[in-house]
Amino acid sequence: MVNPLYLFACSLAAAFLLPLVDKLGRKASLGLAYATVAAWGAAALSYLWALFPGGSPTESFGTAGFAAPLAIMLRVGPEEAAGLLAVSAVGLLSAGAMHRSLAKAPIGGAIALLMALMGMSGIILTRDLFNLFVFMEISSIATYGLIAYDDRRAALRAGFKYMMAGGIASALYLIGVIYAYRFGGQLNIDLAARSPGLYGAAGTVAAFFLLAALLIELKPFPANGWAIDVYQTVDPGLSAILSGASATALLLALWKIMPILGDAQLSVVAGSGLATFAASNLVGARQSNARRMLGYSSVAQVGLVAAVAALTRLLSLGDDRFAYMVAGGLLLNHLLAKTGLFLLSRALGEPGSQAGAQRRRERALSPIGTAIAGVLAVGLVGLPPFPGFWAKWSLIRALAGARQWWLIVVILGASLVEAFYVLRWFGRIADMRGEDGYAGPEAGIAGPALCAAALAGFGIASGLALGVGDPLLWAPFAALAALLLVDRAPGWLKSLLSIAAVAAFGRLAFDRLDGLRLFFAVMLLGGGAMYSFAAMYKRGPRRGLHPLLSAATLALGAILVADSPLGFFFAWETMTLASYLLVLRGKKGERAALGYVVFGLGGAFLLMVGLAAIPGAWSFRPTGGADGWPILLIIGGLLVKLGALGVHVWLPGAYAESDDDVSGFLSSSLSKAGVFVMIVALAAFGGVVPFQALTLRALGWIGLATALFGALYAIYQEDVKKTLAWSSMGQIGYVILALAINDQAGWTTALYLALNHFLYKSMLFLAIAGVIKRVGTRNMYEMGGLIKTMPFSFLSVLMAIIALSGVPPLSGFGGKWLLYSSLLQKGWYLEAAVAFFASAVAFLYLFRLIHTIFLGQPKPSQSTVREAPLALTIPQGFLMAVLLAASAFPRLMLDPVMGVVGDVFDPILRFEGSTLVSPLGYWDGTLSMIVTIVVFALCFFWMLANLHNPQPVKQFNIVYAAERPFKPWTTHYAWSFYAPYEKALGFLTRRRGERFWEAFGTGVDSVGGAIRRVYTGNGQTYALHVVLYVVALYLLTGAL
Amino acid sequence: MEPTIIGRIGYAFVSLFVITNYGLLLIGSMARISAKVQGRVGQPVWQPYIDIVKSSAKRNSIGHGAMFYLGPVFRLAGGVGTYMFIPAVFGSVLFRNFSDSGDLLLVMYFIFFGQLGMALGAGEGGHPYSAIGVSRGLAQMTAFEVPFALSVIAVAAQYGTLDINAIVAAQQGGFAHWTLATNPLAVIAAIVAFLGMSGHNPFSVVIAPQEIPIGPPTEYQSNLLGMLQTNRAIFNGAKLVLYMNLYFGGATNIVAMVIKTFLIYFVNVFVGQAFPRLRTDQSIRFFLGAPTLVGIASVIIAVI
Amino acid sequence: MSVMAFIAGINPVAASGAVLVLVGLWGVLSRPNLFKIAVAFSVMETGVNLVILSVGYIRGRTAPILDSAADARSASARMTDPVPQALVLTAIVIGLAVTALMLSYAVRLRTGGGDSSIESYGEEKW
Amino acid sequence: MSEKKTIPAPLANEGLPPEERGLFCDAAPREYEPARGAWERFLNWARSESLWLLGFGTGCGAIELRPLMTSRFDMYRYGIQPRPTPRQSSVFVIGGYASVKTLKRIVRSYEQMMGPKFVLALGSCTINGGMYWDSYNTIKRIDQYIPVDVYIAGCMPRPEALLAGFQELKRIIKSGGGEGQNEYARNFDWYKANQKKVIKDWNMPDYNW
Amino acid sequence: MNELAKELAGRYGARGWHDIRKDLASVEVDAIRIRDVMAYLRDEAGYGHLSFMTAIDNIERGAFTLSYALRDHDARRGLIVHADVDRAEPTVDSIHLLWGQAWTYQREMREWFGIDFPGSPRVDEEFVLEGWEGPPMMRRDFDSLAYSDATYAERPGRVTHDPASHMREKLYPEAAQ
Repeated sequence: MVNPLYLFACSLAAAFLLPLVDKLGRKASLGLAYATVAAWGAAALSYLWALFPGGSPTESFGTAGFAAPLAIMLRVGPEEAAGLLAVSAVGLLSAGAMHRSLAKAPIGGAIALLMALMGMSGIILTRDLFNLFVFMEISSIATYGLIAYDDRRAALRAGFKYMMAGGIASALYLIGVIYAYRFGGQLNIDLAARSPGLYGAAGTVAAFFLLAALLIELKPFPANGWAIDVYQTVDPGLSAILSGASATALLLALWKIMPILGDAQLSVVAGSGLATFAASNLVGARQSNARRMLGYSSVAQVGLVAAVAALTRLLSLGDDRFAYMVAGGLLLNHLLAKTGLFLLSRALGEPGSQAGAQRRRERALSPIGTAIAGVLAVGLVGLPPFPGFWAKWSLIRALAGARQWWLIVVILGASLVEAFYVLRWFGRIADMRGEDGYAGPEAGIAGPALCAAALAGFGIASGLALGVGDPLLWAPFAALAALLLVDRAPGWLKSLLSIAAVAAFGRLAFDRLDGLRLFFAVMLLGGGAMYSFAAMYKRGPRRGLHPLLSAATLALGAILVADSPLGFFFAWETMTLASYLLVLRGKKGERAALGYVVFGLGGAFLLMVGLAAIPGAWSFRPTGGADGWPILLIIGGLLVKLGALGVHVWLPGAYAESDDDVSGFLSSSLSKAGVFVMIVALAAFGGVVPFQALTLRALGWIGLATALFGALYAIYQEDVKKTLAWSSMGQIGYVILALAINDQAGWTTALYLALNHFLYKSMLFLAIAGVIKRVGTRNMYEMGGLIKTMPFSFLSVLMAIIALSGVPPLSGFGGKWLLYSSLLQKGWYLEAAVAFFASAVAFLYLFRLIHTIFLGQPKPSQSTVREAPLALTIPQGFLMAVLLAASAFPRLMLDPVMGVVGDVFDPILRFEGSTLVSPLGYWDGTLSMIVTIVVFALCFFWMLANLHNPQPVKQFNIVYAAERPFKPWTTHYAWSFYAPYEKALGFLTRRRGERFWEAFGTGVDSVGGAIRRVYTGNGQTYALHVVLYVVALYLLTGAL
Repeated sequence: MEPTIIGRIGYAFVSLFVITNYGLLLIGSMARISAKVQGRVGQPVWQPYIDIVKSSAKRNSIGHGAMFYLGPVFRLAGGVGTYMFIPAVFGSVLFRNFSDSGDLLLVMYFIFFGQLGMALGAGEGGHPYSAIGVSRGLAQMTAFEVPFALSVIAVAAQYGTLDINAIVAAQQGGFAHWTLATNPLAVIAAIVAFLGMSGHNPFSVVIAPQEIPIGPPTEYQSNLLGMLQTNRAIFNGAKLVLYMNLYFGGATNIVAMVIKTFLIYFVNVFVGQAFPRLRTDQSIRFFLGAPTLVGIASVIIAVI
Repeated sequence: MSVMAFIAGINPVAASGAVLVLVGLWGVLSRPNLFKIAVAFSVMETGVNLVILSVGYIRGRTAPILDSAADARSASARMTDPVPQALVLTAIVIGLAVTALMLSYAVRLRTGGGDSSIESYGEEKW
Repeated sequence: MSEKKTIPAPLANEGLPPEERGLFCDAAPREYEPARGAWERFLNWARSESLWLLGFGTGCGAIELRPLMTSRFDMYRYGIQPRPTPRQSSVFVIGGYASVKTLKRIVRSYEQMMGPKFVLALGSCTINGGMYWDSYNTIKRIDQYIPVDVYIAGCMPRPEALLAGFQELKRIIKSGGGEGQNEYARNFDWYKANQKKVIKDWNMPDYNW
Repeated sequence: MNELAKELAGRYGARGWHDIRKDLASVEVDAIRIRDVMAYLRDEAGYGHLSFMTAIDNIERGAFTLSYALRDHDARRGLIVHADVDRAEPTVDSIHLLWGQAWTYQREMREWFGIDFPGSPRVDEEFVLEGWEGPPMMRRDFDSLAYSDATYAERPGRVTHDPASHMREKLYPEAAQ
């Protein structure tokens, strides 16, 4: 191993040489500086190389060949090596980003940069308390210099505040050092840790001072206003260094002194870290200035890492490996994502200092830039496959193991807030992109790109390290990457590739799919393939659509084949991620996507805690004796995903604002994933649910309320996609209700309903996609009379709504029959009545849908529209055929369903020939189909035979109270179609759910708003915060 | 003796013929009863026949499109089909129809078949009044289905079956076994719902002749109108038979059927003559109020 | 222990250091003038340095210089602890650097047309 | 059942602006051959016994329809009942004087009725203008504009007179004389010319299907 | 009353104050000053309500006489303002900005008498007539009978009687002779 002293010497020498070399030209001098930083990196790599594979022990180097206590010791262990690498990598990336400014500014800038990085490296390496102080001061002073190097006024302002806080911290640290020396007799940390003097009352105080100083340097809430001002105002490159490298170094310093801290102090570290994480995220949610927001996020993440490090020791969550994995993973995630984002924020333009005013000044990013921003933002919030995801999983699992539920709540709650604002920011960036604009990537995108790549690489590595090695689980990302590579190819080619990918996945996964999984695979994978085909209906490459669609489809498949809790959760979050991006791709998808992903993540967090709390959860064989209540969390999480009433607010927006074909995919395929997991979970744990009867009944009522209110909301919509979205919600409500019945009849119903919903909702969405494409509007009242021009779509919608409303003889009636039969059989009479009401209400919106679009008065401007494209009509034709076959021969659909359910329950329903018999009644689908067809045919011929001199007339040939109509658009009764209904029952649908969540959001927001009043912008106030923070910390330490 | 399939079809036609004529005469006689209430002589009992002949004999007609023509076909098929799925006379092979296709749920949902088709056909007529009428009709339908559904659930809970034949069988043995006697609340809820279902006053806002010229069928004429009139007879008959089966002990012979259905319908007309018309929102609120509570009470009674 | 004994037990150097630290802190927190803040930090540092020295000082011993007063063998018994003094030297240097930077910041803020009161530099907030 | 004849040429619909012509049917009315023999007599009997009149009071005479409908005179017993839409009606009762403005609506409603259709003109005004003989905007005889089957004189005629008129109409229908629709189609150009002579702002198709 | 009469006379040259009843009077003004008078009456004199306005064809004077009926609901009194406008060139200022409902009356008078009210909303649209092409039909020089004979087909054989002589003839045939 290289003695790190040489590196320090090297850095110092380079710093002294720089002014000289600068005479040769700025290129040469900067080259020297970069080379020095790179040398650190190379050395760090060589350390890692030496340490990891061979497992060679940690090596220590003493100054001047002595050993402690006579010399200052430098230690190179795995965390040091990794930290050094991080510092130099971030340093290099930032230097690259700052290159232009460095070249313009005096050479002192480069020197300061070099010294700052050296100082941070020193912080990482040294094992000497006072030396630590020196390095901290070196890096601080260099940073002060760097802040001012490119002459930003705002940075000067912030820098002064920074100095004030830094000055207090260093005074505290010095006092701490000297008393640690006084009582411990040692300056070397390792020796001091063994000295008993440090554990007396006075020694504790000394340690406290050290700790307080380090914590202040780590920018804890609320003593961190100065830091955030700095993040906001300085060169983004420097922000990256501060947020990435400096935080890494200081966290390692904290890690270093942890051995000398007592439990109370560790608790304080954990508490302060968590408080910082929570509060900073809350405040961050209020920010509209990107860099300030990133600053809050940085502070929050660092707080979380510190807290995790402390908790690991405090609660004995795991060994060092665990700490590396979780704290290191979180830190790595933060480091890469934040560095990339800060560097990227340069490409967004210089924001003004006042929040709010800068939004207009932000520039749109190129598609590549947007993609990189996406990777970084998604990585930051801890979605797969990035390191944060794995770290969070391990952390929650460990905390659940230690039964620290409150900590879980705080961490996940704050994470959700962070996800909210980070993704809000990303959504805004994504929303600014031009439609299929081919702008080249921005200058300086390489740094963020490298960060993104590293993030992905480390993520994959962490995943593999945690044992998620199943290639099928990674298939979504493979498909995403592969299709992104050919993103410029024509759409049809990508569609075919997507279908091929799905087919290949299906082939590979086939052996692992049992009856239930095969049943869902038809809907999930088959649906995905179908929508990939339908995606051809719009011309052009439709950039980004196919990769995401096929990733989402494969993620659904991965959910089916996952065989471990982590594997499942990985697939689940992958699906959330892909579908979030799909929604975001929609024209006005920004807001909707945000709601979608925040609720999706919230649900996923519930799911995660539930999974973590049940040991061996994903075996999904009925387990006895386990705690039952986590299953409630799992059910709760799934209800969010299914859009149950109360947590449905994301649903209409997401389904309505995504692309028209994507909406269909979300509604008809993706929603079934939740159903699948619900079935699996109930199958495994249905027996151990606490208060089983009550819980299931409550679940049933939730489903029922979802069904009813979904339908009620749907009838008032003017937007056809909103109508369908609410309708989807309602239909899923029936599925939940049927599942809650929890016997053979109920589950048969649920599966049958799910499959049927897939069929007819696909038909509806596909047909409506064609209509929207042809008429160019989503408002139903702007359509009308399209039956003349789009008869096939009409037929498709007609069959779909007959099926959906459950009118015999189409297969939808089977669902209704099954539902009522099983409800009555179970004795849920009131539920049956409400379900009946809900299904009657469904009639309203269905008729409105078909009437206002296809019937009534055509608009003259739409008199020449053509039938929908073949890419849409072919799948519809196929679905129609399936629907008809399933209607005439219900056994085609019910036999497999009952086969699946038969494994779990004793039979209640059975077939006698073509008659389905329940204990209460019977239904012969085939016979009723025949009777209906015969009767219909007879009536039809009667009508034909009796028709006298029919005269086809035009749209205005109507009896109009002896007047004539003048405008088709006012003659078409479409707007506010159910006004009387709203008058009578509108009070039921005043958007209480939305209002609740809005109030909740406002509440959270105003907490953030209240908290951020702390940050007055006055340096002295900040200094006072620091002082008060220390005092509070002291009191707390004493109290604990 | 189980008849052959040909035989069953033949029986079905006979049964249909009977119910058609009965339904027409019922409408005619009810119109005459209404006239008596108003102090008039009233139209001849056979007037519905003449009207249908006249409508069908119109020399020309207009059509707004394929669905416009199919609307009455759906409507008539819905009426006939509904009747076909109900056993009209208990124990009679002749009037068994095709009730082995499904139970009560099939009938309840098949009622929608004709209404949906008719609404679609009327929609293609392009007349705003049609759409307004349908809007009102559907809105009102959702409301009166609630007490009806509750009362059906009460019946199903009480007899432990959804099979109409079984429900009738359970009521045999005299008046005391009728649902009317065993669960009068269910009958009340159902009868109130029937008022809405048949569109008589006070729930006639759907067709409101002076306001939205008879609503959905406003563009229908000639033989299409004739089909609608025919359906009115059959569909009414079917619903009455269903009610009789569920609540009034069914019928073991055709005479009992005629008497019972006549009386059920009479209640309906009687109320219609005595009340003014409600607005849509009023009738929705009405149905979801007291009748629904009565329905819930009937379910509770049935369960206890 | 009587009050007097307590007072006598106080290390006067450390006490004056502490006082200076507090004075400096008070200056930092209450004087809005940028230059006065810099001065206050200097005062605070001086106080800290005194505290450090107080730890190394042992009554009745000589300065830790190897000369006639103390040779190498008896050094540990007769000299004060040299480590804090070494530390103080470093701390003074660092403090000097920080003070210099602070003053240069203040000057640049002033020359940029700004106020010399810190209260007028609160543009970044919330 | 009537045989299909040669289909007349479509109408020009010159009263409509070009962009509206596509919204209205432009077929010309045709004559429809009656059925033959006893069957037609049976149908005519049915038509005469089921007179549905258009509930459209075009003038002050419509007030006489109210006692006719209600218990005093009870027209239902003769198979007469009101219908709210011309599509379903077979008798058009012109309720007295017809101003030019009303005439336009009368023509439109008449043309929207399905054949066979009958017109019963009520009151002197429909015969020769009656008291509006010198009015600047009241037409003086309705049969210039649509074919009339029965006139009922009087100002006002009593409901009894109306009943007598209906009986006369029934007689005419039963005798096969109620062919106003075919007459209208046969003399369509003449009727249309008369109508257009008085209706100056002709903003509807030439035949309102 | 007389104060108002004096005021009007002094300000606008109004003349011919005439007390029809205790609570109703009429006055004549020049048509050219009608808007000023109306504004004064509404805002100063308390006549807040325009009950109606109409016109009379005084063909003998060669003038249309416009009548504006105003009402002061607080004082329970009414005032009718007459203004003559030249029959050959009938143009009057519109008062629809004073009373919103006035434009309907003005539209009516435009159609029936041909009096123009420049600036009044929709004043040139049809009011009660549809497709009327003749002269304004309420002018007294419009011959309704001639127009009717020329336009509407007549049923031959119609006889017209003077009701008085006809009834006399019927009831007292001997006296008639």
